[in-house]
Amino acid sequence: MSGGATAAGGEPDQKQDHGNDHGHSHYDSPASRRPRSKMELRTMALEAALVDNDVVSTDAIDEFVDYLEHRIGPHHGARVVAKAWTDPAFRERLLDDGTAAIAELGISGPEGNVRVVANTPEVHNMVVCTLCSCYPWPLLGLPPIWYKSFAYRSRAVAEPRAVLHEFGVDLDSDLAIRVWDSSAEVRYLVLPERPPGTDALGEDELAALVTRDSMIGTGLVAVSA
Amino acid sequence: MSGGATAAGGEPDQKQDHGNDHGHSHYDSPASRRPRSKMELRTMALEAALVDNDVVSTDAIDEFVDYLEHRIGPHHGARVVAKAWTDPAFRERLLDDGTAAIAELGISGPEGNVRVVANTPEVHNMVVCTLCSCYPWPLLGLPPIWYKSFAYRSRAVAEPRAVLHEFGVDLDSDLAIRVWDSSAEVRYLVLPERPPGTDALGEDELAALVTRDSMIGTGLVAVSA
Amino acid sequence: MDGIHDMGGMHGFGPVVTDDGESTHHEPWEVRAQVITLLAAGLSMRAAIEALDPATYLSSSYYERWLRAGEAGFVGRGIVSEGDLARWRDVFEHDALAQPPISSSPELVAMVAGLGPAHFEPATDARHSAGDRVAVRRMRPPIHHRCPRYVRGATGTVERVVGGDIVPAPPGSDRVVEPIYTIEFSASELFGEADHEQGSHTVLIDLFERYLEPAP
Amino acid sequence: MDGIHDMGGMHGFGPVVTDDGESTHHEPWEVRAQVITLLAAGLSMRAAIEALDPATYLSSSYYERWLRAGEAGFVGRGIVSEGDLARWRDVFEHDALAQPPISSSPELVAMVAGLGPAHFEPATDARHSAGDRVAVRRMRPPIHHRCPRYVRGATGTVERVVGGDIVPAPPGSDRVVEPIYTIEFSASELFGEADHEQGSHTVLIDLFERYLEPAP
Repeated sequence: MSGGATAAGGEPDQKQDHGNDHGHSHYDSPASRRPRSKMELRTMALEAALVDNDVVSTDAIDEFVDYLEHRIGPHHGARVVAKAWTDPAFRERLLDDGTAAIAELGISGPEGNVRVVANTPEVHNMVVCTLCSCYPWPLLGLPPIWYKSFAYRSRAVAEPRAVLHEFGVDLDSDLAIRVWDSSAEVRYLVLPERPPGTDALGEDELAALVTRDSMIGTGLVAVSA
Repeated sequence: MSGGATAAGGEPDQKQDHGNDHGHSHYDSPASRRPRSKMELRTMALEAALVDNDVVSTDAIDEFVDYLEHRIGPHHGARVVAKAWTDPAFRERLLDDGTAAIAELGISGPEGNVRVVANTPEVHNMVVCTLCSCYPWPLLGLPPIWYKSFAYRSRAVAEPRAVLHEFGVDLDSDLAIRVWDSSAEVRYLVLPERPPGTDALGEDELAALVTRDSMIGTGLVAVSA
Repeated sequence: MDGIHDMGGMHGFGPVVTDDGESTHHEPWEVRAQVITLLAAGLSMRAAIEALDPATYLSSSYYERWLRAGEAGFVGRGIVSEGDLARWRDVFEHDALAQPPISSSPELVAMVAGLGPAHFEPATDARHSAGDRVAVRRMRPPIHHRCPRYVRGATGTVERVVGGDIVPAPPGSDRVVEPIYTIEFSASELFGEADHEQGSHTVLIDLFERYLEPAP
Repeated sequence: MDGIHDMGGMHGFGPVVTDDGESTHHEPWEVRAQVITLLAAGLSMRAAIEALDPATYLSSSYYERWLRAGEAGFVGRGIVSEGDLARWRDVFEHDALAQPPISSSPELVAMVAGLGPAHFEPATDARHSAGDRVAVRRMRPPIHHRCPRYVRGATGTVERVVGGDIVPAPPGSDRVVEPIYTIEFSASELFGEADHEQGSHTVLIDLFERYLEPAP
């Protein structure tokens, strides 16, 4: 058994429905289906007051939101992984100095002081931030909701196998698991193992196989059937 | 500084108004000023369902509630303290086996396996239950709201002097403090120091000086001016 | 379980608000809720209260936690049904004169009247003695227990051998009696050198033998 | 501070719900709330989020915590007033067409565009080396820090000397740079022998030198 029985409640993020309709409007437009939520109104008010007081500027907010939502994401991490699979010298540089190696591919930015840890037949790596939500933005974008959940944050360091089982990953009991808790300014990326039977694939085809979860360590890379 | 700054919220118990109008009705009567609260309705429903299913009986509930609300309380503890102040042999028996000694005065009951710890000029004692709300019912009745608060439960073991300061008690820094965390079935009572200038007082007059807080260790016994 | 109830040493809960300092509860239903759940649960509600969702635990008042844990526990054990509770709530919500049914049980009244203090068995086989140095095991028990996190891994001194008592265990477990010890820890051992506290203190806590090991 | 945010190893939060597994947020305002508070706070919001009332922390969604901490922090520092916020909320509540005012700051845009990864300074004076056995101090820092409770008092091995970085400290404190180490702990050292886990694991965590002492 895992986290113990709970009665009622549940985590705020995990119990909501979400339409995931990220448009380009900053806030829901008046024409949108649902009325502005209380938290949306409060966000608008905070933005308005801070802009009004010249603490922040609209264009800087827009620039940062656009960067986070549209210019970074797991496709960057997947490119790095695919290159490491096909270029042994790059792989070596990547494991030695992640930040410098990803910069070779033009990948850099805030939350981008990166250490890459490689899965092997003997070792599986998995990343968590128990204290907040530290995550390698330039390589993976914003963290998924579950990564920021209390359930993942509390359990990953203590019972990684039970957590992995909930992701559909069941590892051999003799495989060593290393759980990396990102408590300082290093951000961790897992270099998953290259699946067998992919010798004929090129870098782009390989990158298409690499899932976000496999670079957090809650998934493995598989060849799609 | 004590428990760190907090923003918004606050503890549920600590932020409510409470009229403290404990009448003899089990629930607020229809004639009472305010409508039944949601939790009151739920309590009534739980009682009704459990009585209906023969799990509990009304008279047993009434008996237990009456015992807790009207037949125990700090006046029992005060009697014990006053006797210990005036009867050295009783004091010795009390510190040696609290449960047996209070039974001499006819005091006994659930949550009544008691150890009495004596304040001295060198040592101050203070009682908490960090995990829930353990408390010597037969001697002190039900615990006060603050004893069950998250603030008291979290801070008493780590920063007793800061907590005592909030109770208006400032102890010399060379006084040793012993904080008793009631984690098993022993219930702790503090035997406060007898205040000076009370040699002429009898047991009943002494008992009238003994406050509940002094028997928890968050107060001292003083002679009223 | 190492749940939200285990808050010894935590920051963030603010000052201790004593109000009038004397109140034990806010409203008449509260003690009744505690008594109802105590009686129906067979006098142990700790595990059920600790199993409340942590956000619910923190945002509920003390007696509300008893009520919620009682509802969840009794429904879970099939003693009452969600339907029973919903039906009765509806009754009381819509009829201001309605009261719960009244029943009598001399046996249950006698049981309540006969409740006495906990008794310990002799701790004849106690492994440690007063004065011994012991350490609290580092652990993370998934079941109900009485060993708070703030003493884990800390070294203290046996102040007293209390006696033998039944180790908390899930329903249906074998009855195991084990010695309990009062262990005294220095505050600096538990929490480091606290520059914000003027003067030192010790913490004394009663722990089952299984939570302890000889000091390293 | 040892607050509610420090939840590594705790029980009670249930299973990890992954939904579609890919969503990073629920609604469009959420990332914007994070960005607004990050920019206005000068890019560090951790201390403010940790200082939220614990019940609020647990009952708020992730981005709601950013918003609430931003509001409380900026009002506390006098950057905006409660009155400002109330007035604007009223505007947006009653006028479905209203939007926040629009402003431009080439300097701030350039700052955002120029944001890069954190850099470490050389850890020339590091007290420990890879392979050393070290223990995490038992402590209870009242200020913001990055040393979770689940490693306190535990003994581990230095896996790597990461570099020097600025020790977290309250605003106005002197800038202190100190070595950071990646420390590897066995799960059994941290959490005891967990009979419910099939197979062992280790936990690696980056800790400032001040959190460590030589192994006993």
